[in-house]
Amino acid sequence: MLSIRKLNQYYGESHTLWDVDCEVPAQGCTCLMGRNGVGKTTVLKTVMGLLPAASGEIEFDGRRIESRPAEQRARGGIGYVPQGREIFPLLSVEENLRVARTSVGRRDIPTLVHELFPVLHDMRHRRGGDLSGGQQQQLAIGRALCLEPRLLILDEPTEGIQPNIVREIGDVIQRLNRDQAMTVLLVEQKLPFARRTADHFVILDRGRSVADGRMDELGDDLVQRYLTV
Amino acid sequence: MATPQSSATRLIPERPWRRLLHGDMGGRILLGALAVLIVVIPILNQGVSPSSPFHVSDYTVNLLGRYLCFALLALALDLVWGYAGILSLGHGAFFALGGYAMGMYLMRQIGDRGVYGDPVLPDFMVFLGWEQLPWFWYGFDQFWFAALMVLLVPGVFGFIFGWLAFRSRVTGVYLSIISQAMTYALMLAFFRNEMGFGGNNGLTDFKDILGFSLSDPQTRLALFVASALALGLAYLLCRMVVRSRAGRVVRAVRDAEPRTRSLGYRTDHYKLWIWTLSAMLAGLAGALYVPQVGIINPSEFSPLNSIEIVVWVAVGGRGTLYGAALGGALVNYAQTLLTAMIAELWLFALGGLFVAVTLFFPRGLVGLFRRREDRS
Amino acid sequence: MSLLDRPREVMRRDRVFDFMMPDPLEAGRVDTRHGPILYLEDVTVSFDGFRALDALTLYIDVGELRCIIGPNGAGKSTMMDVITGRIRPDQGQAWLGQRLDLLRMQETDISRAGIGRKFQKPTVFPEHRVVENLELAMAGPRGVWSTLRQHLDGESRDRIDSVLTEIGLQSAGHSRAGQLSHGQKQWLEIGMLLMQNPQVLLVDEPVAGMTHQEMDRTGELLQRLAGRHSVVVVEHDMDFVRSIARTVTVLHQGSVLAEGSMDAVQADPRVVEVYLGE
Amino acid sequence: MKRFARCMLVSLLMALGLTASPAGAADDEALVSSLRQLNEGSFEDKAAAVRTIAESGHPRAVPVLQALLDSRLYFRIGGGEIVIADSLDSGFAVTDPLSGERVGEASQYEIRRVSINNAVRSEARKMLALAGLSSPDRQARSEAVERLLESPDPAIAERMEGLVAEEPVDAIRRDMSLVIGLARLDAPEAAIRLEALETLDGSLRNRVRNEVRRLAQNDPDPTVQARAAEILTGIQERRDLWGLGEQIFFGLSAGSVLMLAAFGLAITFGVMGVINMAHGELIMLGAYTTYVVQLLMPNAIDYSLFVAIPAAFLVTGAFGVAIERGVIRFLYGRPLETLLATFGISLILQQLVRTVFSPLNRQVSTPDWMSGAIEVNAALSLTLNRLYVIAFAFLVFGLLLLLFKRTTLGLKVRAVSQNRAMARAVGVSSSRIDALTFGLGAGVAGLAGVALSQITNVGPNMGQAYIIDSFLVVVFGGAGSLWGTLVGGLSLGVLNKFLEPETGAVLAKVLVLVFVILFIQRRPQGLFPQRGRAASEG
Amino acid sequence: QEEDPIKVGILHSLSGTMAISETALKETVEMLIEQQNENGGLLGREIEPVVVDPASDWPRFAEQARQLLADDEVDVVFGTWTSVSRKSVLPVFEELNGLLFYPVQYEGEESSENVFYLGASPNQQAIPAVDYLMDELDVERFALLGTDYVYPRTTNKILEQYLMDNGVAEEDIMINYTPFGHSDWQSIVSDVRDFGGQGEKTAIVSTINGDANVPFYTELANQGVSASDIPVVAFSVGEQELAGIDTEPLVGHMSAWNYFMSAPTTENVEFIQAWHEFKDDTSAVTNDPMEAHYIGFNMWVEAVRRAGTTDVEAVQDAIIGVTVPNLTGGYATMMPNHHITKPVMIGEIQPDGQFSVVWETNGEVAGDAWSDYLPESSDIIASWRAPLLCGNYNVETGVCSGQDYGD
Ligand SMILES: Nc1ncnc2c1ncn2[C@@H]1O[C@H](COP(=O)(O)OP(=O)(O)OP(=O)(O)O)[C@@H](O)[C@H]1O
Ligand SMILES: Nc1ncnc2c1ncn2[C@@H]1O[C@H](COP(=O)(O)OP(=O)(O)OP(=O)(O)O)[C@@H](O)[C@H]1O
Ligand SMILES: NC(N)=O
Ligand SMILES: [Mg+2]
Ligand SMILES: [Mg+2]
Repeated sequence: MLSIRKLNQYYGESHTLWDVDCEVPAQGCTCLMGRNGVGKTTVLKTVMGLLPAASGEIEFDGRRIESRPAEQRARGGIGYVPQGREIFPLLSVEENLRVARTSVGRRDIPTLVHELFPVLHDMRHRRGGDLSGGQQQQLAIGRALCLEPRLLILDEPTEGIQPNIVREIGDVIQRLNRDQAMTVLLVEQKLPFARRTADHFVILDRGRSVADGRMDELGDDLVQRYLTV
Repeated sequence: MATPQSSATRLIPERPWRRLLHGDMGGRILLGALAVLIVVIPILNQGVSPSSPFHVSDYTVNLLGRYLCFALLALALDLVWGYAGILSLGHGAFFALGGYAMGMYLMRQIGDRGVYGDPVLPDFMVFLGWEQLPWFWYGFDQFWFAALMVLLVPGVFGFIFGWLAFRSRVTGVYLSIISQAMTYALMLAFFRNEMGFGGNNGLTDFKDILGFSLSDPQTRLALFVASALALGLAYLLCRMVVRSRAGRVVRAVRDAEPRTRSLGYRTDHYKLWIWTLSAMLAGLAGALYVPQVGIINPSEFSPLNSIEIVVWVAVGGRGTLYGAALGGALVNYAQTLLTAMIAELWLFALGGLFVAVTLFFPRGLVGLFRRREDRS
Repeated sequence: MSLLDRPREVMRRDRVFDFMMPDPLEAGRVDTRHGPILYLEDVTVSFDGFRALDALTLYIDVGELRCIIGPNGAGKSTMMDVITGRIRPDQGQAWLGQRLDLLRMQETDISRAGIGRKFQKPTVFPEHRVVENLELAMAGPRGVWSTLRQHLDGESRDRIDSVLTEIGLQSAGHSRAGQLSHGQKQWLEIGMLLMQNPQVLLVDEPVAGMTHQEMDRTGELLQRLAGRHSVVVVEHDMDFVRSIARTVTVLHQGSVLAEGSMDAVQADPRVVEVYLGE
Repeated sequence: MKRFARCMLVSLLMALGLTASPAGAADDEALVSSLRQLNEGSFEDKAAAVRTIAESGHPRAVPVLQALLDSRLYFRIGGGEIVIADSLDSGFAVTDPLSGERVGEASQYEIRRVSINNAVRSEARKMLALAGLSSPDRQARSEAVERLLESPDPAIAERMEGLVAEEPVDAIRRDMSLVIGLARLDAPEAAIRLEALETLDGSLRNRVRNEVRRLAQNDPDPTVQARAAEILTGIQERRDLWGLGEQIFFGLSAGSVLMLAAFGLAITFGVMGVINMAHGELIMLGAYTTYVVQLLMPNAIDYSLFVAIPAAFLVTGAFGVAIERGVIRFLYGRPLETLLATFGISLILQQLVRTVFSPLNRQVSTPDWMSGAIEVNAALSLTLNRLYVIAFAFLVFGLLLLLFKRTTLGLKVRAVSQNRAMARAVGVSSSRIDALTFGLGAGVAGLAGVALSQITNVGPNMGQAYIIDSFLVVVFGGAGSLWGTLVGGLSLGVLNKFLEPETGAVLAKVLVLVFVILFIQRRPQGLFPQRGRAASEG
Repeated sequence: QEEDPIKVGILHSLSGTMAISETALKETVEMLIEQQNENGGLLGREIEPVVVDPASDWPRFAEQARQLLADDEVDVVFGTWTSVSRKSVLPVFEELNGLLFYPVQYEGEESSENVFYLGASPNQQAIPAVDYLMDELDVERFALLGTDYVYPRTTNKILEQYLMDNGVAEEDIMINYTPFGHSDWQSIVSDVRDFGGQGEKTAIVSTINGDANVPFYTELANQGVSASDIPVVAFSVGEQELAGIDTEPLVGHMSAWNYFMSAPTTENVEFIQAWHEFKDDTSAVTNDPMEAHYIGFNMWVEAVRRAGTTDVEAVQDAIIGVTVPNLTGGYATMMPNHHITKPVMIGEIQPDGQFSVVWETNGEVAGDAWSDYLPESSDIIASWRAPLLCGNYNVETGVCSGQDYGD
């Protein structure tokens, strides 16, 4: 579904990603892992088109997309839940959802969103920025779902969300994988959640992809080596 | 003290008032250039015969002196805009207030040499049929008093405006626009003859300063040197301020005011303080400017003038003190050059320059020479 | 706007420049001889009719480590906003120790009186370097004049260095905070809180975005702080809460739903229903 | 003097009544000599000549006098022969005053206008008015009566008495009785004066008020004096009330200009956050577009505005898109630098207009349907151009509101301005939206320019005059709120107009500025602020 | 030395708010120079214009005056429009001893050795105009409307005094000032209508400047104030200002000037034709300040011829008494007070934007530097002829004061 090959990226002069390779199989959930600051978010932003790739290839659904603008990638089926929520603070909850919805030419809000996060319906007239942190996180996920993406990119989606909903999000990800053939690329620090939700993993270390495999292959040695300080 | 500290803490200067120019290449160049000017210009002006190609004419001295005043004004604006993030569209007002304070002194110096020969009243008052000097003109016959007022009037005015604005958390564009409204209101008010500042014509016809004739080349030279000194000292002062912890707080206010407040800093105090300081520097610039151009009138308050100051700073390089100073001098030099060379087309050139600078030198002209963020 | 309003506005207590006020707020002078350090009584906050806090009553003792949990939107962050003076409640009482009425104090004064906060969404000074962020947070006088003259002595430098090590950002000390990754910013926030050395620490979601091991480190850190300081932690990660919690308060719809030991709270069916899930 | 007027009047009325008879050669000769006198004599001679012409009964008398009033009467340099001339693209078309037939052309260096002054002009007007009194045309009669109201005398009153009964139009009849009443105020008998006073009660006219006041002050008869005083108070009270209405109208109209000028800025600055210093110049371009449109359709000035409005929107909108694409799009994320760049653009645009159109003001004509005023009554008339501008401002407001509320454009614009990167990540093409929005803001500025061309001068500096006020209005209203701009503009306009009579225009403006400064202290985010966590969190 | 061209500085704003008025003056001087060069130049030398743009910025006027005199070493400067710009350059001209020809009507109260005032002083424009209003139109009430700056203020002060001296009551004089570029005249026009609706014949005396005039006249027209109700006589509205207004509804309102484009003399027609050729535009208008430059330029040329040099002192000496034809059939003479003689005319606006002269003085009036109607200056005279050589000599006290930079 998505494959990243030899991706390099810079912030100004500092070289952040070094020849990153990453394969995201279709209809699965792949978890990108690594310590703080290794470049996980950077990879996701580059895939989304919010950061330019210095070199390398990004192939989505068989087509090269690294030179397409972000909005085309979004409309082409990539949904993105950023780290730090990035809600439109002065738009109401409903408007936050509708912005995304209009770019797929629809006005209604998918029922899934309200099913999953009833609070978004209750608070649809409240300004996005007024929501509590966790509510904003739910809104961010809901907004991405409004795009009905084929590839959903989630950057630490459970951050700040109450435990029962976190569990639900995990279930939904699996359901989406299964029922709607949605592919998921996830960044998650919390190992239990990652193990439960994802079926593949890719590990980054200091800007390089260092290991990948099926989730059940993720052993303690890898965790020890790459995921603890 | 040389404990094995991380290299990082060394970024914070130990004593902000020592080694002021540490790591400040631009500042060193600026001060060096000023020092050279102070020495060389008088020699080339007075010591070299007018026929020599090295002679610097009185006209040029005068022009340079004024560029220095503009540089000082730009420096003052950069302090609030570049460091505290307060975009003032009304700094011309402080400049003009300082100018008026000086103008009032110069006016009183005329004495009975005015057109109507009144020993006390300036010509325009005689003409308006006023019987006596308004109270706010008292004391301006004394230089020390006027010199004090040059700083105090803009300072107090800035303080009151800032006190009102910062206390009630007026920020961003709101502050910019009301500062513009302030200078606009002052302009209209000073246009009124009833205000007692000479109305539209303002104050002019100056003759002496401290007993020296203003048309004397030596006096002009002295004013030039005074402007250069003022700019140099102001630079050092600003440099000290921005290197101090207070300077860092001010920059924190610029970037994240609520967060600064939550750390326990009274951000309004900081803003008020730096705003007032900047207003006083602008007033000083105005005071040095007026004797060199021989007129101060309400159009100095015009909002357009204040916008131009912002443009100087942006062209020079916002957030670098020397860049702002450079911008103030250079843009004005460009204007002098262009208005004489291509009188009909100069606005195209100037406008084009502004557009080009923003597009191609996002950090202003000094961005050309500066690779990394300044190390203040 | 009547003419009278101007002078009235000028006289307003909560905004007046308090050059003249005596400053009882230096950290360490809070009177806690008689019981809790932080009292919230009957605090109600509403936004356009919606009650974010509904007659919330809460006491925090000196040296206590209190965990607060509760569903998204329960009002946990809003409670912190009230304590730090960001939001004025519609009714209720909030005191620091016996003498300081938080509701009559400005945000800055509350901070100087010894309440420090880590925000849920990390907020650092993006254009300042990491060390400068820490220096800004460092305890000490906050006035214009004193910061203007202040110099950084060796002791302060050591302190910055030790905090820098504590938060694992030694190598990033010179980078600008805006360039940090999300997790690194979280740590920097914690570091700033440490630099502030407040009596009461309000910590909103400290381990979001941290690995399991970092989480343990954070837990140890907070436990170390408790005792000398009072610590209030808001967190959704139950493993973390379990690892540090002594008393847990559950907030729901703006008021306390349950309070007690971790085990008791976890067993409470209401808490399970609204928060934990099966 | 009075007697003379009466004689003259009678003969004149007779003469005009005879216009049916064919003109003889002798009449022609008399007319020619009068015309010569019209050119060569002193102004007194000229006035006399006007009367002679009017009395001559010549069928061409009325057209010739009309031509004189319209400044179409010329003489040939050298010969002194009188002609009627109408200006052509170059030179003039010349008509013979006697026959009314076109006789050729002349250049501007060959003929000169017959010069008259206001006295001559008044005379001619009066003569034409008298002629119009019995005109079948209702408009002409109404104007004639109106005109005679200014100088009523017994002879005219007498004549009116004959006409008033036959007059079918109520309003004209009422005015006629006013003329009669006014003329009778000088009657020696107190009873007649009193009776005349009653017919004047209720009128709001200046002339009536002044005459009644004269009686109230020095009528020999105490009852007349008392009654006059009473009526005067009534008139005065009603006039004051209407005066208040007038002031509100002035305020609304000043306010609508402010808000119209500010709408574009409310979009580019308020919504997009671009400090657009070239906003004023975009307004100016809109005004110049109106000018060019009128140049292109000189014979259809009445319709030119309907062409100018879309044209100005498109032209300035295109400029806006060009500015956005060429410059501003590189500056997002550096909002303050847009100030620098747009300031540069504003200098360039100003000088461009100076170079292309000259530094002089350009003349934009007001279509007939927009000139003049609606007379609500004698004390309150609403100037039409202002009325249309008010309506236009509200129309633009309504359309913008619809656009922003009903289409997704508004939503997308706000999303882009709040978080550009994230907007793109949810599929909004930020570059398209930016260009569209800036173009829209610029286009609306252009619309303001069209409206302003109808009330103020069209010159290279006109933009400068509005930029500061526009920023002030947007900020006062609360950046980002169209409603704020509406309410802000209107209230500042009204405030200004209520202060002005007390303080004078200069101080009123200063006070309004001070008011805004103080107001912003109270409400640091304007009238319609953005509130909540989002707006305050760092 | 002989081949060097004679340099003429032109100091008029080509940008900013004053460009609207001043650009035509710059072009006038350029045209005059061109014509002079075609006729063989001056003293056998070519004349070269030096043009700068002070951009409507007063300090820049001073700067560029200095540049023209000190750097470019021009022999004479034609320039400035507003009084404040003149005041701002005055010290420079006195200090560097240059010659300035100032072409615009102004408030008087000034006479400098280095400046030649070609425009009308109040006694050459304002006073005759109100005389006309009082004598010919029987006006009894006066609304003095002006832009808030020194020229209108001074003129109105003089007029107020003059009207009161002539028995006009104080309540019959209304004075109102507006800011530069004032564009909303609704209330003021309405007030004036009220003021004029009290029965007595009323007139508006306008010293409204530049840009504010278009909206002012538009508002007059819209509120139906016609010349037969309340005539306006303006001192700053000429053909050029009218070019931007639809004059149809304004017919009959007046201006007082010393020149109108409609003057039917051969000199004038030639001047207009030359101007049209120069501008390559047959609709270009001429106006009073342009005539002033025409006169000033010719006077300077004549004085240089007489002196045989462009040397400042020599020209200053030679020019007093020089007489040249003006464009309206008379002659202009440079008086010892550096003002010139001018005819005063009242013109009424015509629908084509021209004026038709309805009244004119018998012969020329000499400009008065110091107004006789102001108590402060009634005792002051100016004469730049020996032995007085003083711009403000008080005949009472015998003291000459002020403006003594030169030496
Ligand atoms: N805007 C920026 N400018 C410069 N460097 C940056 C910028 N943003 C991130 N970096 C650097 O790039 C590296 C990778 O950052 P990134 O945000 O991708 O990390 P991450 O793996 O997502 O970490 P975390 O788990 O903390 O979210 C970090 O070292 C960070 O300091
Ligand atoms: N300014 C505001 N306007 C309207 N509603 C608000 C505002 N601030 C907070 N709220 C609402 O108040 C409630 C409490 O918010 P708060 O941030 O305190 O929740 P929280 O307990 O911290 O939740 P989380 O665990 O998700 O961070 C939420 O429902 C939020 O939407
Ligand atoms: N002199 C003038 N009109 O300012
Ligand atoms: Mg990350
Ligand atoms: Mg929260």
